[in-house]
Amino acid sequence: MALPQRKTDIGPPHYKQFLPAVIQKNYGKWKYHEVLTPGTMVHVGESGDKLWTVRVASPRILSTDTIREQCDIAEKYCDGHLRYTTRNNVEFLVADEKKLEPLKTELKAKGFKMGGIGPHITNVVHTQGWVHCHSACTDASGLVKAMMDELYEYFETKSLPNKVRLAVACCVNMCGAVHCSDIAVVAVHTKVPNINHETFKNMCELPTVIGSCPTRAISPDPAKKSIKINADKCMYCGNCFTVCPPISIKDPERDGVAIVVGGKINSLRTSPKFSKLVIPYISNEPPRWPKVVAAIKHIVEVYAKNAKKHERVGEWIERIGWERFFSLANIDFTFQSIDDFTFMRDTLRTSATFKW
Amino acid sequence: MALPQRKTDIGPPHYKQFLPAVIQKNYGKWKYHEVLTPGTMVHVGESGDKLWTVRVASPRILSTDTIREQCDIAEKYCDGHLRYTTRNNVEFLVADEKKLEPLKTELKAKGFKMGGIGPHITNVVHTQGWVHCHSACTDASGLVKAMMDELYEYFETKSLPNKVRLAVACCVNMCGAVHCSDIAVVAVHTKVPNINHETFKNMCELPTVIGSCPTRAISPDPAKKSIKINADKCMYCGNCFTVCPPISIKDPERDGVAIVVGGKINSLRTSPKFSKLVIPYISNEPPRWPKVVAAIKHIVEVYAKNAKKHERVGEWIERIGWERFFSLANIDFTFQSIDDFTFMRDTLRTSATFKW
Amino acid sequence: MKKYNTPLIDDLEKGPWPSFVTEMKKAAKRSEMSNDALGHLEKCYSTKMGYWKHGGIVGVLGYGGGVIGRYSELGNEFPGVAHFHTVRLNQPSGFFYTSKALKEICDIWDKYGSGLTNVHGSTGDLVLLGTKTEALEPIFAEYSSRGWDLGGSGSALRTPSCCVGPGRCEWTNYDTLDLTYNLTQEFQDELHRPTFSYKFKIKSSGCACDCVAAIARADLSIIGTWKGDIKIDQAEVKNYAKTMDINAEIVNMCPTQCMSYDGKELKINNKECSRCMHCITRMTKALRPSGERGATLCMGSKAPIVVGSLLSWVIVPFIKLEAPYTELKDLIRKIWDWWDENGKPRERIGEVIEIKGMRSFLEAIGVPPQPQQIKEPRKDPFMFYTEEDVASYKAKEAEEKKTGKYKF
Amino acid sequence: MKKYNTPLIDDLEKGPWPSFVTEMKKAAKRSEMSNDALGHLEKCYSTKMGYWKHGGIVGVLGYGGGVIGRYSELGNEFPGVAHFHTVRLNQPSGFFYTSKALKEICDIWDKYGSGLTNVHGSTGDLVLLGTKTEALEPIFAEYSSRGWDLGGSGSALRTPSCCVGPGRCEWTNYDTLDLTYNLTQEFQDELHRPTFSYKFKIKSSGCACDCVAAIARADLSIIGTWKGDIKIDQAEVKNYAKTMDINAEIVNMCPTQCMSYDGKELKINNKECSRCMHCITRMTKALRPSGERGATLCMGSKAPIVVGSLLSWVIVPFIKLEAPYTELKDLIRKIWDWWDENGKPRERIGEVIEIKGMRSFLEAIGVPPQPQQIKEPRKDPFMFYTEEDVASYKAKEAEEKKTGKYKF
Ligand code: SRM
Ligand code: SRM
Ligand code: SRM
Ligand code: SRM
Ligand code: SF4
Ligand code: SF4
Ligand code: SF4
Ligand code: SF4
Ligand code: SF4
Ligand code: SF4
Ligand code: SF4
Ligand code: SF4
Repeated sequence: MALPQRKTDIGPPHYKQFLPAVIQKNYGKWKYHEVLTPGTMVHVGESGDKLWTVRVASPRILSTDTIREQCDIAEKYCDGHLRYTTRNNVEFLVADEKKLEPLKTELKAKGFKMGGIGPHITNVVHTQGWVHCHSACTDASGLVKAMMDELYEYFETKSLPNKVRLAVACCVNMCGAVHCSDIAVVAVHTKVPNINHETFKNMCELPTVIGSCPTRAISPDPAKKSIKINADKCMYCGNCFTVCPPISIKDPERDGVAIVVGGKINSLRTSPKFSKLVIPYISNEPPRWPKVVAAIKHIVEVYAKNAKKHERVGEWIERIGWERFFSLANIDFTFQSIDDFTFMRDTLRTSATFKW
Repeated sequence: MALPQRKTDIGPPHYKQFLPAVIQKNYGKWKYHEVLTPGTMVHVGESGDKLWTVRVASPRILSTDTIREQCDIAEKYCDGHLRYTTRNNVEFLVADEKKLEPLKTELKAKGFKMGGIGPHITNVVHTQGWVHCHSACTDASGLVKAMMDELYEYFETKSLPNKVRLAVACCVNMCGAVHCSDIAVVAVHTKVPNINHETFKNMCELPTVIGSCPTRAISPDPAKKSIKINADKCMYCGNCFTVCPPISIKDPERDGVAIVVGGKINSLRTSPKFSKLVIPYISNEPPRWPKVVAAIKHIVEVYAKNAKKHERVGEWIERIGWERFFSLANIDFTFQSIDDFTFMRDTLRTSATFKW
Repeated sequence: MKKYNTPLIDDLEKGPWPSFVTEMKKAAKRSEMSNDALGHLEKCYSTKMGYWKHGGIVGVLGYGGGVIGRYSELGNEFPGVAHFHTVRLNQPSGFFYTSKALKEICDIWDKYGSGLTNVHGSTGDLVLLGTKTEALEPIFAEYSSRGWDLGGSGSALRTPSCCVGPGRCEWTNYDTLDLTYNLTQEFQDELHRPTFSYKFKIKSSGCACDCVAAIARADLSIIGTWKGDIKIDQAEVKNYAKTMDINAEIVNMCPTQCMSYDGKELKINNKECSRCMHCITRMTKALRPSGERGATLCMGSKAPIVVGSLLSWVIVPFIKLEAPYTELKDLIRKIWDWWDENGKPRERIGEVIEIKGMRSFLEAIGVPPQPQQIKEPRKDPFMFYTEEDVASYKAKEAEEKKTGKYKF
Repeated sequence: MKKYNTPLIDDLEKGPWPSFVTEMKKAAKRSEMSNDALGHLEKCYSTKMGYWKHGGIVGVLGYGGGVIGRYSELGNEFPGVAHFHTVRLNQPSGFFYTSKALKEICDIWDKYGSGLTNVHGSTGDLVLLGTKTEALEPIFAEYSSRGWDLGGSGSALRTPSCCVGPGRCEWTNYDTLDLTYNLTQEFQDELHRPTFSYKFKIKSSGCACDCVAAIARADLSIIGTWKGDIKIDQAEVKNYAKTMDINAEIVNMCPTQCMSYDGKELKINNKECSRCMHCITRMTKALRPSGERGATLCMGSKAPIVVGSLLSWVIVPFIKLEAPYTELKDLIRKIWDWWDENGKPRERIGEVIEIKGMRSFLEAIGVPPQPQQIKEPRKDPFMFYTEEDVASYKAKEAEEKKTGKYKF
């Protein structure tokens, strides 16, 4: 079976061929939209044309079987048109109002979950984890599944003051916009890496390894033709491990996750914000990470109870003050929450005004 | 004439001996105060006792003659009691209401200037300048005199939305709380220092000089047994000059002053703030620095016209945005205002929201 | 096919949220690789540790990226994942597909790979999850011959990505889909052949909602905006007033406090509006931007490794974005040139700007200083002045002496 | 006495603001030194340059500070300022004087020095401006025998200073005058004999108005505060309402939005008040703090040299301050011990905390972590964990497994 002729540098196909007719017609001329249910919305063009969207949850890891199933549904109700969102949900694009309810019925029957539009929890931005990445110190997909099972009502029905964007990063490289999420989980190491001095000299470049360390914890060990790590300076970021395979940092009993909150991407009301550390460590507990899930649910609930309408998690916390967040959420305040890295100056309090 | 016996480590005299009787009696038991005029206020004790204060401007450089004159007045109206403020004004402390008006009359007759209490401009915090400091790259006292002559009405009569704290620093060491003033002048160098290589080797320690440079612009010049300065990295801070006399940085035609605005000390309403650079350079023009004075007056006027009551300069600017401050005040925005030092990350804009 | 006992991950098939384990099991039914991936993952779960090795360099001829090499330490125990490389397919703008196209993608993938995908990866690619080295060339031939190309990886331009924009959104200020397509085509060489100091990401959002999270995770973040007034339909305002407390929810939440509502009429002092989008998003039928459209260009965001996360910084407050986007493309080329000259390996552009200073960067790309680029001016009085700077201040002062009027 | 022609500085005798030139001229009438200082200053004005040399080491026996040595490069031209050292007299708390004491100070100064002073220096000292080396010992004998001592200079404790506090202010939360006196007496050795890495300043304000600017320019900034409610006198509120728009000026400017006023009654949700002092200062007859009084200790502020200005950071959210202030004194000693162990020469304590981390510092002085110490938690996920930290998290988790209840 001969292979077809390869081409290079053709780039992606032009998007236009994938747009449904109603979009081609109303392209760039939408007038407004209405959210009908947490899983459906309608966009209305200046022409008066309407486009219904049904959003369906996705585990992001999709088998070709499931993709084909989605395609079959799109063919039946959407003239074969569908899209995925920037948070990896799938969206069925319906031009014909009559097909909307039947589509929803079929989706429901097939076990697809609709939701995530409006002030809800939508899909969790996450990364490879143990499924594919060498750097992972937890599993992202498993954490997401465990979290969303528990938070599911906020996807499908229950409203919140505003959107709550969740994310999981399986190491501090933080692939995804984890660092600006309302609530996110980031996996952390807690021990100084081990060095295989035997293989070091053949496999790693000394200056690269030394240069990789943000805290200058690494210095040459000329006797061993290798390096040594100053344990007092190492903050277990793993960057040396990334650039040099003989350095190993994984440790099943010590690896764990931290929880950061209060980040935001958009510029509505307040500027984009980084997420900030509130729980420094929870042990890795596959397959369901019960404490992590409980902590996130707890924070969502405290937010739901206390924030004003339209306030994002970070906006609410900045209004009440971080000291109040810690007391309201009854979270222990630890030394890890006090910045001692790049942003230290910004984050220490420089006024005698705060709440008891 | 024999000298009296010296004593050591006795510390300052106990303040109590200098307190007027009404203060001794009402010490720590004041109930409220009222500002009567920009130069007078009255404090009322829980006991009902009253203490009038008359505040008088001071050039801070005082001759013993003037101090004696102040003493004579204090003796006449205040049982010999007077104090100076943290901003170097003199305050006459009057226990007997009958003496208040006569005191004011005499002060006026003698040319003393009353004012500075409440939402006014009070004395300018400043430093030694050419009068006494080797590091000075302008004269502080002269600048203050020129400024306050021009702004005088704001001291004596004219109200502002809130206090406006002015300061002058004669070099970037910034003795005084210049860095947190509503409007301040700071003298700056603009040229790389010259090194006297002949005297360097005898007078300076190489590691100290190299270590003094915040931007690592200095490296050894082994041939000359001296140092060299990388002109691209030098930001003319003068710290090398401070630690090593053979380094000279003064340059009459290039030294000048910069204007910073928006700082604040107290925690009322908003947290303390650093002042920020808005005008990077004005030539040194003794004896009256006309452009500096005009710039400060201009900023005061724009503030007076636009700020809400109780808003400090920095609070007003933060409400309207720095871009709006620059347009309202019609001040050129230069590269110097863009931070490229320690606080750069904090100060660059990280959202697409701003005003045209 | 060996059947693994996977009690831990089986637990993740329970519960309402769709299960990735179920997906893996579906794929495992037809693919030995996916089957071994299941066993391999169960092992990770039971030992609480990963077993993938550092990536090796694999790829397709003539390209330096698009494939992430991946090998397991446990290749003997799980031979199906001894090699388990991912292939990044460059997604179409806005993630729009037809079923026909998607099914074709699936068919090829089932033939050569694990049958598992990520739709999509965080950067935006359609990620094909797990194949062997020898399959890479065939995979590329099959896809490219059908109009699909690889995305970016390594020290190269990464696959640009965007929000749905004009495809389905009333707020977009430029054509995010077209721009993304156009830039991707323009920079094919930079995308496929890593010659940069490190990765470079471009993301485009049509407005300040930033639905593609550009400001946080793209070296070049393009955020749509406008220059005119917000047009108000007072009749629609009245409708909203029936179900919404306009003062509490809109007026009081306006960050610039430039709105007012007296129960009858909503007013906006447009001059003071910062275009944050809050009011517009909550009253989309009543409020609409008008006037000139374009975008703000921001630069430098990245994840926290190594010296802390960055959000992108405003560099060009306003640029018009219309095909063929010549101004933007020229600017991007200048940006890369400067980065190339100044960046060391593994230094993202934001980090290089931090080291070299915003001035050096802006001057190189020909952008003047503007207060919109900063949140606030510098605090410390340590400033660089060029000879030209001082000369120009002096010239200004000389001029002032003549005119008798100061220009600050 | 040589008469200098001083046209430039003469100009500064004009205008309403009191003139320092006039002061110099007054002093010049009786002092050759001051006369030369005038000529010297005119020279600076005409050449736009200073002529003072780097300070030399001069002082009085047994002390390492209190005098700033100063010499002119133009000693030949202006012999009166060839030596022109300043003497720092430690001011009394709150800058209170009697005319008797001040006149005595003047008499001695006229005898040995220039007759010029700074009342006061920025740190707080009464600065005697300009004398010769040989006069230093006599000056010290004269002053010290009359109860006055020198202030600080060099790498030592600097003269502590404070706001007027209980002397004339209704808002003070502790006795600023007494504390300053008491600490100055306690630490005489540290004040007079420089053994620190660099200077150390202590400033005490009775409340958040911070009238001595402690937060910006003291290594240890002591800011008074309280723990109880703000007591409201509603009758006085009504009085204020006659001349003040209470909602605009007070309620809407409250940073925590914990106040409300319906035209009749002013309410404060004290639990959410951050004690910023705005409302109290604007309605001093109506509002008064109550309950426990004390201070917040903040640490580390300094001027911008070398790596940027610092404002002091909250380290102890609340401390009671009552004589003999044992807790505070012990704390200060621990702070100095830690600084001594960790600081390099010319490193202020704030800089050392920045280098070594707040944790190392707080642990050394025995203060636990508290959210009041920070504006916001860390952003980047790079954290140090001690073995004990991890052990304690693990112990907590074990406990949770038993109780079935999580403690976050
Ligand atoms: C489909 C999608 C764009 C795409 O190209 O795929 C999208 C679509 C819409 N977004 Fe979005 N946003 C999408 C990701 C985002 C992101 C990016 C992210 O989460 O990673 C953000 C920034 C999040 C952040 O700030 O942290 C985002 C922040 C917003 C906001 C601002 C919300 C706020 O008030 O903070 C709005 C305005 C609103 O909700 O009224 C918005 C509004 C909208 C509207 C109403 C725009 C419109 O008129 O069509 C769309 C439906 C809203 C909804 O889902 O509630 N979209 N939106 C993305 C859906 C992701 C998903 O599957 O759930
Ligand atoms: C006398 C003095 C204290 C001393 O120990 O010497 C003092 C005395 C008073 N201050 Fe002050 N402050 C004094 C320096 C300061 C400083 C320090 C400085 O400027 O370097 C500050 C911080 C300035 C800043 O924030 O940048 C200061 C910020 C305040 C404030 C806060 C103003 C605001 O709203 O931002 C108040 C409250 C007020 O004005 O109602 C205040 C209030 C007061 C009161 C009303 C307190 C009282 O009840 O007695 C006193 C008279 C007010 C006045 O002058 O308007 N005092 N006050 C200082 C007078 C300096 C002078 O000669 O003008
Ligand atoms: C696949 C993907 C995660 C995902 O599950 O979606 C991913 C996976 C990896 N990322 Fe990433 N990154 C992915 C998007 C991101 C993003 C988000 C984005 O692009 O929008 C970020 C944050 C934004 C940024 O670029 O800073 C991100 C920040 C990193 C970093 C930190 C870079 C930095 O400068 O801070 C690294 C470390 C590195 O480059 O060595 C990294 C490195 C890696 C490596 C290559 C680690 C390695 O050395 O092997 C991961 C390969 C995993 C694997 O075996 O499959 N990945 N990575 C994403 C790419 C899919 C795609 O092409 O669509
Ligand atoms: C006299 C005084 C200015 C004044 O006119 O009031 C002063 C004068 C000098 N200061 Fe200062 N400082 C004075 C208060 C300050 C303050 C304000 C304060 O203490 O509240 C500051 C800012 C706060 C701080 O400490 O950071 C201050 C920050 C500096 C610095 C920068 C220190 C730093 O760590 O950033 C230097 C540079 C140095 O130490 O080498 C400095 C150095 C100097 C020297 C010693 C420069 C030198 O090497 O000769 C000046 C001697 C001038 C002279 O010949 O008389 N002076 N200096 C103040 C002391 C008078 C007094 O004892 O009452
Ligand atoms: S976050 Fe870390 S472990 Fe997870 S995919 Fe990215 S690099 Fe790999
Ligand atoms: S883990 Fe990070 S901090 Fe520790 S030695 Fe490696 S690079 Fe340095
Ligand atoms: S600011 Fe500079 S020049 Fe002025 S007194 Fe202080 S050290 Fe001297
Ligand atoms: S003036 Fe400052 S920046 Fe320039 S060489 Fe000297 S210490 Fe370095
Ligand atoms: S970023 Fe703006 S234009 Fe793009 S989809 Fe979101 S709301 Fe619409
Ligand atoms: S877009 Fe934002 S700033 Fe502008 S009027 Fe609306 S809420 Fe206010
Ligand atoms: S700081 Fe507070 S207590 Fe001290 S004088 Fe000022 S207002 Fe009064
Ligand atoms: S002290 Fe400040 S925070 Fe407290 S009620 Fe008054 S204004 Fe509000």
